[in-house]
Amino acid sequence: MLTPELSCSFLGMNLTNPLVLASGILGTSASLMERVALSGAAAITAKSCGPEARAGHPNPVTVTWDCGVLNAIGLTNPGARAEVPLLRETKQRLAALGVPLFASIFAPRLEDYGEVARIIAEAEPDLIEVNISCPNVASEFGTPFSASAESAAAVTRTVRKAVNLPISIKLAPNVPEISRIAQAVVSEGADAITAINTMPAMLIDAIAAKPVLSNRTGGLSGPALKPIALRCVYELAQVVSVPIIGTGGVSSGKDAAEMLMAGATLVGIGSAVVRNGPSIFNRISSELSQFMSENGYAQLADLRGRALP
Amino acid sequence: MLTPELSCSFLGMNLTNPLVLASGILGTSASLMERVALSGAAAITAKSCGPEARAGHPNPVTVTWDCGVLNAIGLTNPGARAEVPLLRETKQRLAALGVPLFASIFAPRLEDYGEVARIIAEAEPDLIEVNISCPNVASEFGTPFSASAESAAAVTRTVRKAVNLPISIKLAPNVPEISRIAQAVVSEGADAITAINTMPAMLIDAIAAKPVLSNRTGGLSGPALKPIALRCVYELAQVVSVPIIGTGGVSSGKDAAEMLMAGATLVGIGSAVVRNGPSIFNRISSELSQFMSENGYAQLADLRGRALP
Amino acid sequence: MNQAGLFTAYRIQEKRLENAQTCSLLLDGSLPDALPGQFVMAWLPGIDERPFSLSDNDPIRITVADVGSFSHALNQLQPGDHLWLRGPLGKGFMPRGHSHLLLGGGYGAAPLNFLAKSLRAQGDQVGVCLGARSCADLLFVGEFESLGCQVWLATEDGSAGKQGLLTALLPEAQNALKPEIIYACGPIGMLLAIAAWARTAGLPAQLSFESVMRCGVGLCGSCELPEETCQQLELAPGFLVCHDGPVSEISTHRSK
Amino acid sequence: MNQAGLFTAYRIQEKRLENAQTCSLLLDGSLPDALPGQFVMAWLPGIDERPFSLSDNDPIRITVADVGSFSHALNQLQPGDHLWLRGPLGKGFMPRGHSHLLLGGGYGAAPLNFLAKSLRAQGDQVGVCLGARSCADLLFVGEFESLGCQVWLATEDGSAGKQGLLTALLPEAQNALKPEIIYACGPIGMLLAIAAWARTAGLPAQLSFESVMRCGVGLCGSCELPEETCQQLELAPGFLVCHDGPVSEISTHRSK
Ligand SMILES: Cc1cc2nc3c(=O)[nH]c(=O)nc-3n(C[C@H](O)[C@H](O)[C@H](O)COP(=O)(O)OP(=O)(O)OC[C@H]3O[C@@H](n4cnc5c(N)ncnc54)[C@H](O)[C@@H]3O)c2cc1C
Ligand SMILES: Cc1cc2nc3c(=O)[nH]c(=O)nc-3n(C[C@H](O)[C@H](O)[C@H](O)COP(=O)(O)OP(=O)(O)OC[C@H]3O[C@@H](n4cnc5c(N)ncnc54)[C@H](O)[C@@H]3O)c2cc1C
Ligand SMILES: Cc1cc2nc3c(=O)[nH]c(=O)nc-3n(C[C@H](O)[C@H](O)[C@H](O)COP(=O)(O)O)c2cc1C
Ligand SMILES: Cc1cc2nc3c(=O)[nH]c(=O)nc-3n(C[C@H](O)[C@H](O)[C@H](O)COP(=O)(O)O)c2cc1C
Ligand code: FES
Ligand code: FES
Repeated sequence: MLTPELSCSFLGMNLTNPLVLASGILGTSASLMERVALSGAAAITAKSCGPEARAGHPNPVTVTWDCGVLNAIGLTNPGARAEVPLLRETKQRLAALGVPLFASIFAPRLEDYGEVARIIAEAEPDLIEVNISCPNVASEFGTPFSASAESAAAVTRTVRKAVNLPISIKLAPNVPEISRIAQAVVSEGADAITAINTMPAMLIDAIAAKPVLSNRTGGLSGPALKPIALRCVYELAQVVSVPIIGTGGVSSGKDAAEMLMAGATLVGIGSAVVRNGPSIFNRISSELSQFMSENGYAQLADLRGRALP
Repeated sequence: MLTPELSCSFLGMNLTNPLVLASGILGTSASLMERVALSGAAAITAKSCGPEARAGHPNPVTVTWDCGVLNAIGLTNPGARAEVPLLRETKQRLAALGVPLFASIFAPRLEDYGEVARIIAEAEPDLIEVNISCPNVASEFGTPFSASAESAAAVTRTVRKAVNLPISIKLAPNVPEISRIAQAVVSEGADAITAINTMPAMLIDAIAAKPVLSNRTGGLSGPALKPIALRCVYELAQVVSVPIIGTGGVSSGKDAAEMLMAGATLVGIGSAVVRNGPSIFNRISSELSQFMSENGYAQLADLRGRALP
Repeated sequence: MNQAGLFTAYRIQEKRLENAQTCSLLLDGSLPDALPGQFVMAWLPGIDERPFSLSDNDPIRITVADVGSFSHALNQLQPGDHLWLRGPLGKGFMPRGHSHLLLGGGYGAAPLNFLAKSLRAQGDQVGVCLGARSCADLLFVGEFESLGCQVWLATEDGSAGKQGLLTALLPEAQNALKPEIIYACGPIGMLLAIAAWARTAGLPAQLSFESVMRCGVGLCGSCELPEETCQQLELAPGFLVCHDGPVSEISTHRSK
Repeated sequence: MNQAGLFTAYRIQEKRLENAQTCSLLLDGSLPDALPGQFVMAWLPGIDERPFSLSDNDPIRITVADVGSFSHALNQLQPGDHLWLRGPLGKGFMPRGHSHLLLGGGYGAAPLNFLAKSLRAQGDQVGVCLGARSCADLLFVGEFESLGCQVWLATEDGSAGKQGLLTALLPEAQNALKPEIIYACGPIGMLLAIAAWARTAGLPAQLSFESVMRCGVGLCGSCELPEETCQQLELAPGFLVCHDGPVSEISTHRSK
């Protein structure tokens, strides 16, 4: 059996495989991000950071079950200024491994996005992912910018003006037409799309008669999100030409293959580290490699978009 | 232990328990709907019907797994005219059991909703549920009316004008702010809200390198939808005063209790019939009864909205 | 994780021509928990998906009569090709006693082959009556015989066995075998005739039904048996072939 | 369905005062698969959620020192009250050999109680060194003794056992017990001292760490041990207490 080629290029970067650590999972320190890179992630996305430091929500912030993960961490971060040295250190360590670093930013107000992007750009990440879709701060920030093509485009324009680095806009699943939103951000200069963020959800403990998370609502990820993510990526791949970081519920090589077939260029992975730990990246890439050789795919390009009409 | 009271009233109707058969599940014939009523459903929603007969999508139309069901039946129905005698016959049989019948209607164009409602009203169902949120006909009908408060309100106005029967508007989860849409339809005279319909999703078969459903995309229901449905109902219950038929992923008495605690007046059940069959209704109601007595709830009113802030 | 409701891709290991218009596809996997009488939904991407009885479970085997578009596509498959299945689905046969009479019309013989194999494996006495249009349409005659079943044949044109319908074989088979129970699979007309006979003979009867299947898991309602059929067979109304069946035991107490 | 990541509501069966500021809560359920050293996330709706080591698994038991807001709330609970847990989480102790030395500082004795019980159940030799501020702060002394463990005590004020820190007990315990391996739980300072001693003594050592926990399942990164700590203990950087720990064996080959 041929040994397939897993390496791929993304916005001019060369990755050893298509697997990216999704934002918010273990992206809080240089040592952790280095560990995930050493565990087989070909690119690393840092935890989202905003204009000011945030402690995040009180516990409980996460519950997990076979069908997924529900979380409302609440964008815990040290604030953009403090994030810069952390990202610089991380970038240095990852560079030694040939692994690109994606920063991730958010902001409560449109104006802040430019400023946060400008600060973070000082750390020279390989890409800035713009999180306009965190479902867990709506009570503080109001409706996410991912809600409409107009607001999503406005954020993109602001960040595009602020920095010359490649930017990817991270979209939310709870919209009627995700492709309209993607077209709007691409027309404002987004270099890539990350799809998708978590789906707003809630679990209630019947005995407590209360929501389980302290934030009440949270974001659904993991296996339950996979069919939603595949559908979003499948729709986006038909209307935008920029690369897509397909993210949601991928926990096996077969899942990754399906995400690529739906049109993703890279595959984001987050919740799958539960129970498996960072080593899940090595496992998924070897499973993907095995799937490709068993089914006669020599390279990722042969998989990409294969399920599209 | 006290034996709790499961009966409840809904828009003036008296139900023996809060469990309703959701639209599209076994709602295709008088004999099937009678069977489900005999199996413990306190109200029955018929399969959605539209202006013309539809064969629906070719197979495969459904796949199921532990986390849920993905379906794209494609609104198979005989058309409103042919539906009337079917509903009449059903209503007669259900009346004998003291079980109300909810009709369900859809239409490709705004204008058609009034006409379909008028025709269906001839069968004198106890309520007309207005399905503006089927995700499986977008390729034919375009974006569902559930996508915006404006279009949802327009449909509500049309149906409200057309019939004097109680109407419930069935909302979709893939919107940024379901509560805005609910407020809009209530202000146009909706007597109730049904939340939620399935979440647009897709499964891809990696070996076939194709979407599994013939319609490519489908609607996600079952366990994976439960946290999304709970969150939607929880948000709606805080902004509308009309009763909510909370629907999505309920498959146990505890699930039903959680849905009531989120603010639902009735609990819709569909996917849970997979593997269990219609008898799941009897099981869920007895589980709910047991949960209530174990936790000291004498009646449904004591549960309802209990998880709200 | 219950995978029965998702498709699994198998490869065709062997293709057997059972008769002029029917082939068996033997796959590179088994369904250890499957019961005779249960079915699978077979999918060919881009073509269609239809229910088929398991004619064996180890290896998985389905037997397909080329009667139309999808069954024709299945008959075109060759060893090495992929075939996608979800299942096993539905309720299978529930054997009782130690002397069994199996009645198969057309490809209705398919699930009976699986059933006969498992009954013979436990040393039970098995008789099989097969009916078809003509000799060339009969299925599994050799296999039933090599399993050690007593076999009776009926063809409409008399080209093999008794001339006429399968039901014509029943008295003889009953006398020879003294069965404690009968199992039947075939066209609805045949099933109704067998039910009537079983009542007069006072024999318990398990029938395998067909209908149009879509979801295959009890959601869509498309496989419901007509109400009249349910009445004729004294089945509770709203019978779902995919969930309550395909196999169901009908009451055959001498009610008439 | 893996439920370990969702909350289960238990009722408190029994509340035991272990010392002036510490109580054990015994619940109306068991966690048969839980290993000594594993922890649970304990939740009181509307209050907070924190990690606690299992001090026993059948019935479930946690032992809580009243040091702050949440632990105080737990100490107020009474039999019949509900307590919500998710878990067991993390990696527990991995016993080796047949002679074991357990070292507990403060409520670090909690997981050691569970460990000693299971080691004694298989007839192994178990010694326990306990350290605390004063006599009144010691935990489980009686239980360890009634399990048949050899117990050494150290208190900072000398009100019980040797005056000083737990580490002062190590040479004596080693001579008396000749342990093949040591297990320790307590404040980080104590763990570092024990690690250094284990290296010189050339004894394998399994340490149970603490840190701020949020997700408890290896997602959020908040429980990462400081990089310096990892260096001092020769642990791979990026050590997650909830996923790689709480318990981890450190390399104690005589490197220095
Ligand atoms: C529970 C169950 C088990 C089944 N098991 C088997 C099996 O083991 N082997 C098998 O070959 N089929 C079996 N079938 C039937 C199978 O699912 C298809 O209906 C059949 O293959 C015809 O599909 P088609 O697309 O080829 O024909 P279609 O295109 O649907 O029909 C083409 C022509 O064939 C006729 N036709 C359709 N279905 C049948 C039929 N069942 N018998 C005779 N003529 C028919 C039609 O009337 C039409 O004239 C089973 C059906 C069910 C519900
Ligand atoms: C894996 C793990 C296992 C644990 N097992 C146990 C256990 O078995 N029993 C137990 O009682 N606790 C245990 N803890 C600690 C527990 O999770 C809480 O941190 C502790 O109960 C304090 O929480 P609090 O809200 O009461 O105090 P806080 O309000 O958080 O703090 C109040 C005061 O107490 C001090 N304080 C906080 N934590 C500690 C501590 N751990 N020791 C001493 N002082 C502290 C703070 O510095 C502060 O001054 C464990 C922690 C981890 C990570
Ligand atoms: C615990 C947790 C924290 C997350 N934090 C962030 C975040 O800070 N920024 C962001 O853009 N996405 C965040 N996400 C969303 C993930 O990046 C990802 O989009 C989502 O979880 C779907 O992927 P998965 O199913 O592989 O986890 C978070 C997800 C989880 C589970
Ligand atoms: C097979 C199937 C068919 C459905 N058909 C309809 C329909 O015709 N009209 C409608 O309003 N909802 C339809 N739905 C959605 C359900 O009514 C319900 O809103 C959804 O499945 C969530 O509930 P559940 O998780 O209990 O299934 C269908 C769902 C399924 C699974
Ligand atoms: S095929 Fe859908 S209910 Fe039987
Ligand atoms: S507590 Fe979140 S990673 Fe350990």
